[in-house]
This record gives sequence, structure tokens and C-alpha cells, in this order.
Amino acid sequence: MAGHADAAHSNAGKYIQIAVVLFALTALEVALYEVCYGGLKTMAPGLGASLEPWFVEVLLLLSAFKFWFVAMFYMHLKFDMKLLSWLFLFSLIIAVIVIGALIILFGYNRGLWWPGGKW
Amino acid sequence: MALPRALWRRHLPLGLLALFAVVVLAGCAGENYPQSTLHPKGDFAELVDAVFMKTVWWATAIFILVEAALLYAIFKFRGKPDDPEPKQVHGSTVVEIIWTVIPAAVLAFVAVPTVQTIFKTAEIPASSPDGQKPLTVEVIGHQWWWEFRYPELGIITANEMHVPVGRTVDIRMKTVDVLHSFWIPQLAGKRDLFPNRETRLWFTAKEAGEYPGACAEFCGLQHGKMLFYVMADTPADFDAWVARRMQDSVTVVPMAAAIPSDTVGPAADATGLMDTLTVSPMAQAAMDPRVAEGEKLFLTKACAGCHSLKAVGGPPVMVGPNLGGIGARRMIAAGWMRNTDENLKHWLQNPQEVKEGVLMAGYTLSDAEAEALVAYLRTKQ
Amino acid sequence: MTTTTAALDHHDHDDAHAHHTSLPIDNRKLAIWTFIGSECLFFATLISTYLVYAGQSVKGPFPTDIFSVGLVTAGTAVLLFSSFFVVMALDGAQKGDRKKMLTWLSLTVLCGVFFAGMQVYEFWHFYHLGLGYSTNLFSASFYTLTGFHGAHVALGTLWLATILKDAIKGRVPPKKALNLEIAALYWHFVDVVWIIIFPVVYLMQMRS
Amino acid sequence: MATTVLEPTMTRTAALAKRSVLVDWLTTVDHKKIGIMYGAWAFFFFVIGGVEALIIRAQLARPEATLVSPEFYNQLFTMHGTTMIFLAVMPLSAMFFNFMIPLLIGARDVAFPRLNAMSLWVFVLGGLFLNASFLFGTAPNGGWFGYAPLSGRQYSPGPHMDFWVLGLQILGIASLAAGVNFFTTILNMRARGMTLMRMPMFVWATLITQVLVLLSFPVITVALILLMADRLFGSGFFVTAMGGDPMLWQHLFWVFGHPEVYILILPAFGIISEILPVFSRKPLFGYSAMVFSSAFIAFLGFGVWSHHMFSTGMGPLADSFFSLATMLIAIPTGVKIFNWIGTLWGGSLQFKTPMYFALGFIAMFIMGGLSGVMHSVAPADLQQTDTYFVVAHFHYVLFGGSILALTAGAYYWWPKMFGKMLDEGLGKFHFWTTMIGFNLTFFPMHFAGLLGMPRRVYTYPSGLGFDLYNLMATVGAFFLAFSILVFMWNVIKTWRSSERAPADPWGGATLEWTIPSPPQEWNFDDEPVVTERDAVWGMKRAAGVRMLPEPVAGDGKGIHMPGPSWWPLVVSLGILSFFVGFMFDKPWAFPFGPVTVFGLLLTTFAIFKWAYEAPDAHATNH
Repeated sequence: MAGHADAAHSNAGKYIQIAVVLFALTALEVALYEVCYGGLKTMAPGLGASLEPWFVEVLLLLSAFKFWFVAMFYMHLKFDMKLLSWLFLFSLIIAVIVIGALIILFGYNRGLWWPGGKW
Repeated sequence: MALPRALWRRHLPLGLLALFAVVVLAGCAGENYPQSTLHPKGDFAELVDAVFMKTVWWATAIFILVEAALLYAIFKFRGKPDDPEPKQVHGSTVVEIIWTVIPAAVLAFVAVPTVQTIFKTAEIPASSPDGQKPLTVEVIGHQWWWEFRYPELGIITANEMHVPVGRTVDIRMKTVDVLHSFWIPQLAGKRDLFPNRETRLWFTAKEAGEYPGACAEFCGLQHGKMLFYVMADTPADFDAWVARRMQDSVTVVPMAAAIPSDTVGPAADATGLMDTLTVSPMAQAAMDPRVAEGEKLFLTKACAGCHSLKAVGGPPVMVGPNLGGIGARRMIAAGWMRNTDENLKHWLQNPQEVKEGVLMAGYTLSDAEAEALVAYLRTKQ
Repeated sequence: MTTTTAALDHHDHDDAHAHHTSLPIDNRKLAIWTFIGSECLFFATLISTYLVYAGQSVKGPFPTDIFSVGLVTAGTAVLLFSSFFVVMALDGAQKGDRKKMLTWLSLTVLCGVFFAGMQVYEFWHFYHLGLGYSTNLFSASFYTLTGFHGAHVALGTLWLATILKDAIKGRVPPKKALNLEIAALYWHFVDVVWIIIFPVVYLMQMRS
Repeated sequence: MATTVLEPTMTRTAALAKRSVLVDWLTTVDHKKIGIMYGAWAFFFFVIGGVEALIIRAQLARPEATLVSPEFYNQLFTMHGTTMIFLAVMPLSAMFFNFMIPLLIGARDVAFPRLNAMSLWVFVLGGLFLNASFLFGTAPNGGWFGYAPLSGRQYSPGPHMDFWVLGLQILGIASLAAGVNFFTTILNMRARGMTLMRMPMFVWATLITQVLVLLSFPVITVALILLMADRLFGSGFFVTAMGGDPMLWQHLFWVFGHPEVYILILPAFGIISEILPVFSRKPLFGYSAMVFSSAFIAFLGFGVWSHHMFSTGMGPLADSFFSLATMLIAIPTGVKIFNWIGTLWGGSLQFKTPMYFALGFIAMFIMGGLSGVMHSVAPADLQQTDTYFVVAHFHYVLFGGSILALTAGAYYWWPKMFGKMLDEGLGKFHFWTTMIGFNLTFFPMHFAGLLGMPRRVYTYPSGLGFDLYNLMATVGAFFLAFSILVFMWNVIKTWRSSERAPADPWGGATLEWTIPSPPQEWNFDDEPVVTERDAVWGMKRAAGVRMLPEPVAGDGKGIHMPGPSWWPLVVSLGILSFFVGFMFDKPWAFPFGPVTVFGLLLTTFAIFKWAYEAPDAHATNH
């Protein structure tokens, strides 16, 4: 049973490439933070100011990419049974529903996006 | 078991049906159910009742149809063990679609008024049916009693809320301890009280009357005895009530009474204040000598440490319910007992027996002392 | 404590191997994926709690007073690399390249130890900056979230170390590479959870 | 995986005979024995929960009664709810998962037999731990929903809610482990030819239930961890003075709590879907619709939790969303009911006791379902929530639904489990007493609730019109208790009877009826092969017979079976010790005291021993 995925396995080169990508994306995340809020803010104030409104969105996007790379290649979802991907995806969907709903509901309660929504 | 079985068969369905009828009819009979959700006496409750009854009729219709189909199938398709195999039907897409679509359509008939009512009840009307601005009442939940404040009038009271008929009441709620839920079934639905967030509710009483309410969120030991009354007065009666609250006799309240809500018990030096106290003119004027005695006791027995008799201008935070007008209230012990002299005396002498765990400790009172206190409190109309 | 069951799933050799399986997959691999799916909700709830309570503490210290991005970035990099190391080790295990497996697996375990150590140091450091577990809402939700992640890292490290021990004794031949594959899946999952936690907790919270 | 370790001269039978009965049951990994133990313990807890209910009803029989103190009353209703949900209905379903699933899918055992044993022992120890709180007079008293801040340290000092918080965490481990196990078992251990769409409906129901367990229990686990941290380690997740929010507890609780409702009812749906076709002698109507409706119910179950919170004032948008989402659930649920009636339609109905209970289930569940739709109407729910109307509703779902279905399942599978038939006469008597007692207890509660009686009150004043309904409910409750006694008498009578049940007493459609009653330890002599849905009916039809010939007991020669193990029990004890430690270690050390550390070490140690235990896969009678 164990060998079923061997043929399709990506080789070491692929793994290295992904490691590099992961590292680069992480560096990008930290750099983004540094430019917007950290030490680099003074060095490139214009860049920081223009990126800042999108800080959270960009960070989430970069993290999603990293997540996807690890799940697809290191966890072999790309080469493994579809069922496993569905299993993971379904759990993630429920997880995102829970996180999203709670953030929306609490934001509403605190009047963040519905004036007078405080009751 | 042959005989009983035959009896069961024949009479059971009829018996159940009769029982069902009795229960249903008893529930519809109106006046004996002052806490009923089925007999709304306010606009909020009427809105709710309207959408609820819509659902009830749909549900009843569906119930009868489906149970009838079930019973029909049960009686029609009885088989014997050696009967031939019935036709093996596996299903039908058409039928599946039909019985998916029909309930969906029925639900639409429920869903539309539901959403309409949600938005209608969510919005606090800007003006009352009588044209006035809604009357604001702040509800503060305590374990296990209710505090009501009228910020526009400056009145504080407890366990008995007076509202004028025809004027919308804008209720803002908070709790000082655990969650509670404010509920007067004949006037409005429930709303929970939170310690960190103001919740709101509104209603307009349409008929004068006394409406019992209850805490509907489990709040600990005496959740069962956290009741209250809403007195819907005619505008004239309400004005009279407000006027009486404004004139509640001025009782000297020890400063130490303004203790934070999380400390418990009487003000430490209540007795030390005795020298500075004078018996109020009203107590002096009373015919009953026990009244003056009762007033003295009220102050020395530490009642005043937790309770204020002033509905207006009293200390802002008190551990115990405000007693302004206590003599005229319908109930005592947070809506639990009728406010008779006998009950009040019993309550004063044995609070833990009436309501175990309540903060009011038993301050040993002789019969005479208790009677004097009752007489005094009774003067607080 | 749900992590206990993960270890059990892995170590459970009971599957009646005389019996065929309906899907072309080993019971244990299916089980670990199922468990990972369940863990998604575990961490989703912890992350929700952290986010709902972000900015709600009534007193400090606040994230901006405490966090420094440097150390945790190093930890993040180490955890990412360990994911890479463990796929290399698995590659070795599946191809019967024992030396490759041992090398990369040792590195993975070292990474796990380093990350756990980084977290212990970080907690110790924060504690000395005045951030106890129950200091405020931020501290409690931060320590609970990252602490449970740390516990997963520790468990994963112990698990991988156990397999390393077996591998050194020659008990992980290619036909048993599945033992490593399952532990590796768990390890990657712990890594992807950190991929979310790192930006959400550290980077976003540092906004002034 | 290692070579077989067997004393060559000793047969398996002889080896097992050497073990005492007690050791055999403590170390067994046989899904059938585990199933029976699940059932026995669950029934034990069910009786405890029932006695609690009777005391509650006795107290409420009359207004202003003083039979029990308010404190004891609060403990009773908290433990009644907690017990019935976590210690009765869930493990009673687990009894059928354990005993029946491998048989229904033609497997030799579950995927992880030792993990299965661990689930059982963790459940048993967790249940005993929860109930041990009564011995100290400190049973949980904050409601099964444990709303903060009442359940927090400030308002609930003492060990009451610690028992609850820790007990539920222990039970959660059992459920999660079983969830992983049965999900894997069903997907991966099916007989050859049994595709997903050929699985018996109960297997589908179980599979979907496990998905719900796996995705909802982590949420309550985290919520309990947060509450535990508040209570024991002084954090302020739900302490408003620290910025915490009691609403978070409610959301997390119901994100779990609503799927939990389906965890309790989906297995019941599955059992009914097995029984109706057999006693109608006609396949389940609309099989695929039944599968998809279950899946749809489960998925929607994650999107409706806030309908338990309409009275908290979430605002009109959220109220509307959760209202409509809740109404949607009525559609697949209706589809199920219609399909069951469709199954009866045109059949040749055989009125045996299981069929009685199954039909009773449909009749009662319709009622519970319809009152459920009334709750989905958010404004109406403002009047109904936290009243006896809700109590009536969910007892129609949980007793009229789950318990009636589980009872139907018990009558249906009893011959398979124990090799003896429960008495039909007593069974029908049991049915009628149950129906009368049940309706007399819970039907009046609808009215008590609509007329304004709140839940969880230990007494009520006279003069509000609740008296008659409460008296009826109390009489009904004792009648219902009597019906349980009838069932117990039936069990005892059957136990003492020497009459053996045939392998296939009902003319069943599923694989378990092809093997002897009770099954041999290895279940199937030969792995069955399935070529269609209702496989056994197909076999009978192919053979042109009404009944298959009585199977001849095999000798199990050459069949690999997992050996018994102590480690699941030891791990369970370690887990128990770990959690109990949190209660008693507080004065010693923070946060881990000796009992907790001992538990952790014992668990770890036992897991290692478990992992390296020689797989005792001995062949039988070689």
C-alpha cells in the first residue's frame, strides 16, 4: 500500500524548490511588516504607506500560498487520493465558516459595521 | 394478557385523543393564564403571536396530513408473514422532487413573515402610539431580583415595573452579575442581560393590568424565584404613581450604604448613625406607634445598609432592592409572595427559609419587631 | 489531549492486514488525515478566540509591548525547513536509502527541538516582561493558542524521535515507510498551522 | 507486522479459556464485546439520568413544592441533561456502531480495535467521574450548557463545575477517538463490492455522525479548555472585568451544540431506515435522497448554531440568516419522513415490536420536527426559548426520536447480539406504556411553556395556570419509568429463557443476518462479497428462497484476529488521572501537580507499550 504514491512522487529537486519558495514568501511577509510598521518604515515611507491598507489581505494571501504549497506537495495531496484532499478541504471550509462567522458576529455586536447594531 | 391487549387496541387511541383535546382546550381558555404567550396584551407580543400562529396553523395542517398518511399506510398495508413479496419499489425522482419543493414553498410562507417580524421587532419605534417619545426604562439584573430605573424621571424601583398604557417603553438592559433574561410573556419576548453589553427591547402595553414576568435564563440557585410584575397603568394612574415616588418620605440613609455592589452585608456603622437620626414627620404622624418603632428598627437592624426607601435621589448603587413604595407593591421576595402583612413578616424573619441563598441574612427579629417593621413598611405607599 | 489519539492512531498496528481495504490506502493514513481534519477545527476555534479577543484586553502589556519579530521569524524558518527535511527523510525511507533517511530525520528532530526551545525561551522572556498566563485577555489567548501549537510540536518531535530511534535500529525498512509518512503528515500539519499563526498573531498584532 | 507470537501447543480457545471472565472483558478488543459494554454502561447511566428526571418531576408535580432544595434541583437538571446526552444517547448509539457496523459492512472488526477499547474505557471512566461528584454533594449545577459567567470561578466556586468541565473533556476524547476509528472503518473496511451507495443506511448515518463528531467536538474541547483556564488558572476568557465576553462561550458551545443534536438523531434515522424496509418487505424508498438529505442536514448543522441565541440580541441580520438557515433544515428532514412513509406504502407490513417502535418514532418525530420549525421563527422563539415549550420540543426529538429508535434497534438486533429473541408480548406492552407515558409527560409541557413557564426553575408559583400540566407530566414520567421496568423485565425474562434465536429472525436485508446469532468472534467465516444494495435480499432472491439456510458455525481456522490488550485500559486510567489532577492539584503547584504529571507519564508510557506491543495476530485453531 505504501508504495502507491512513489511513482508520482516529486523528487528532491522539487522539494528544494518549494522550500525556497516557502522561505521567500516568509521573507516577503516579514519584509511587508517591516516596510509597513517596522524598521524599514522610515527608509521607504512611501512604499509603506501605499501597502499599509492592504497589509492584512496581502499577509493572508501569502500565508494561503504557503499553506497550499505545503499541503499539496509536502503532504502529497496533489499526488494522493482525491478523498484526502476533500477531507482536508471540507474541514477547512467548516473551520473558515466558524472563524469568519465569529468575527462577523462579534464585530457586529461591537457596532463595527452596523451602526446601532449594538443590541 | 389477551384481555388488556384488546382493551389497549380499542380504547387507547380514543383515550389519547381525548387527553389531547383536554390539554389543547385547557390551554386556550384565556384568563387564568396571566403569564401566557398566547394572550398578548402588548404590540410586541402581538407581532410575535401573529407570526407564531401562522406557523402553528401550517404546522398543524402538515401534522394532520403527514400523520394521516402514516396512519393510512399502517392500516392499509398490513401484511401477513406468508403474504407474497410486495412490489419492490426503490423510489421515484419525481416524487422526491415534489416532496422537496412543496415543503420549501410552505417554508417560504413562514419565512417571509418571519423576516418581516424580525426587522419590525428589532426597530425601536421613534414615537409611541400616543405620540409621545418612548419612555426609557433601564433594567438591571441581580442575583435574584430586578432593578428598574427611569432615567427621565429619576426613579429607581425594584421587582415591580410601572408603565403607562399606550406609551412605548424603550428598555435597556444590563446585569451586574451573571446572565439573566427579561421576559413578560403577555407584553414582549425575551431579551438576555449581559454584564458587558447593553441589550434592548421595547413594547407598548395595550390594556391596563398586572403582568407577571420571570427571569428566563438560568442564573443560579434562585433562578426559579426571580420573578417580577409589570403594572400597566392608565396614564393618570401612572402619573399618580410617579408623583408618589417623587414624594417618598425622606429617610436618612447612611452614607456607608453607597457601597460597591460586590460587597455584601449591612453598612458597618449603621447603628452608629442613630444619634443623628430623627424620626420622620410621617412616622410621627402615624396613628400606629409601631410605625415609629419600625422606622427605628429599619435603621438599626441594618436594613438601611442594603435598601433605600427613596425612589428618587437615593444612593446610586445599592445591594438590595429599592423599597420606595414597598407598602403598595403586589409582591415581595422578587415576585414570589403576595405582599400581605403575614407574608412580609415571615419574609423579614426567615428570608433564607423563603429563598435560600438570598443575600438578605436573617437578622433575628422578634415577632413584635417584625410586626413593627411591617407596619412601618406598609406606610410606604 | 486530542493529540493523544493521534499518537495512538499512528502506533496502532492492529489493522487486520489479512483483510483487504476498500480504498487504495492504509487505515492508518486515512485515520491520520481524518484526525488532521478534526484538528483543523481545534485550531480554528483557538484562532477565532484569539481574533475575537484581539484588542479587547483592558490592561497591558499589549502585543506591541511584547513581540519582537526577529526570534519568531527564525523559529518560523526553522519549522518550514523541518517540513522540507522530513519529506527528504520520507523520500529516503521509501527508496530504502537509510543514510538519507537518518540524516534528514535527525535534522527534522533537531528543528523540532529548536522550535520548541525557541517557544520555551519566548514564553520565559515574555513572562519576565510581565506577561503571565492570566495577566490579561491577550496573554491568556496568546499562550493558549501558541501553547497548544507548541504542545503539538513537542508531541510531533517525540514521535519523530521515536521513529528515528527505530530507524537507527534498522526497524524502518521501505515497506514500513508508512510509519514515517504518517508522522510526517502530522508534522506538516503542525507546520501549516504555524503558517497561519505567525502572520495572524505576530505580524498583524504588531500594528500600532 | 512482526512474526506471530504463539505458544505452538496451545490453541486460541485454550489460551482464552485460561483467562478469567473479568480479565477477558477488561482486555478485550472485540468490537462485539465492546459494543455490549457500551450498551450496558449507557443503560446504567440512562437509569441514573432517569431517576434524576423522576426526582425533578416529583418536585415539580405541585407548585411551591419543597421536596428538594434549589441547589440539589440545579444539580439534578444539570446532570440529567449531561447524562442523557453524553452518557446515555451517544453511547447507546455507540453500542450499535460498535456491534453492528463491522457486521453490516462485512468486516472482521473495526479499523483500530485497541483504540476502540480505549474509547470505551475513557467513556466509562469519564462517566463515573462525572457521577462521582454526587458522592461529594458537589455535582455540576450550572446547566448542561454551562453558560459563562455563571459557570466561572466567581459565580460557581467549589468543584461543581470543575467536574463538568473536566468530565466533558474526558468524554470528548472517547468520542473523537471513536470518530476517527469509525470513519476509517466505514470508508476502508467494507466488504468487496460494497460501494458507498450500496452501504446500508445505518452505515451512512454512522459515517455522517462521525464527521459531525470530528468537526464539532474540537470546538467544545477548546471552549472547555478556556473555561477550565478561567476556573483553575485565573484567566479571564469569560470574565467581563478582564474584557472577556460571555457571548464567546455561547457561540463556541452552540457551534458544537447544534451538530451535537444531529449526532444524537442521525444514528436514530439510520436505525429506522434499516428496520422499516425489513418489516415492510420492501426496499428503502429513495435511498440516494436519504443519503443526500443526511449529508445536507449535517452540513447545515454547522450553519445554524445561533438559533439557540436569538434572545441574546444579535441583530436583525444575524437573526434572519440563522432563522432561514434553520428553516432549510426542515426540507431534508421532511424528505426523510416522506421517504419512510414511502417505504411503508405498498409494502406488506409485519407488526413486530421493532416495527412498532419504528412507527412510533416517525409519529413522534414529526411532532418534534414541527415544533422545531416553530423555533426557527426567530421572533416566536423569543417567546419559546428557555421555556417548557423547548423542553417539550427536544424531548419529542430526543426521546420520541432517539430513544424510541434506539429501542427499536435494541428489539431488532437483540437476537443478533445475544442469540435470543426479546419477548414480543412484553415488547408490545413496553411500546404502549412508553407511548402513553411519553406523551403524557411531554405533550402537556408544550402548553406549560406557551403559557409562560420558564425552564430550569425548581418551583413555580400557583395561580399562573401551570399546575395541571405539571401534574400530568409528573404522572406521565412515572408511567414512562414503569415502561422502562417492563423493558428490563423483558430483558431478564429473555436472559433466563433457553430458546435460541435463528440467524435471521426477521428476514433481513443486510449482511449480519447471514452469520450465526450471536456471531462468532471472527464474524464471517469467509469475507462476504456484495453485488447490490440490500445484499442479502439479493442472495435470497438469487437462491429462490424466503430464508437462507441456518448458517453452520465455522471453526475460524486460519483467521487472523487481534489479541487482547491491557494498554487501552491503562491509557484510559492515565487520561483520567491527568484530568482528575487538575481538581486536586490546585493547592500544590501550578499548573501541573503530581496527579496530573502521573497521568501524563502513565499515558505516555502506556502509549509506547501499546505501540510496541507484539501484534498478537494469532490464527485460530491452527
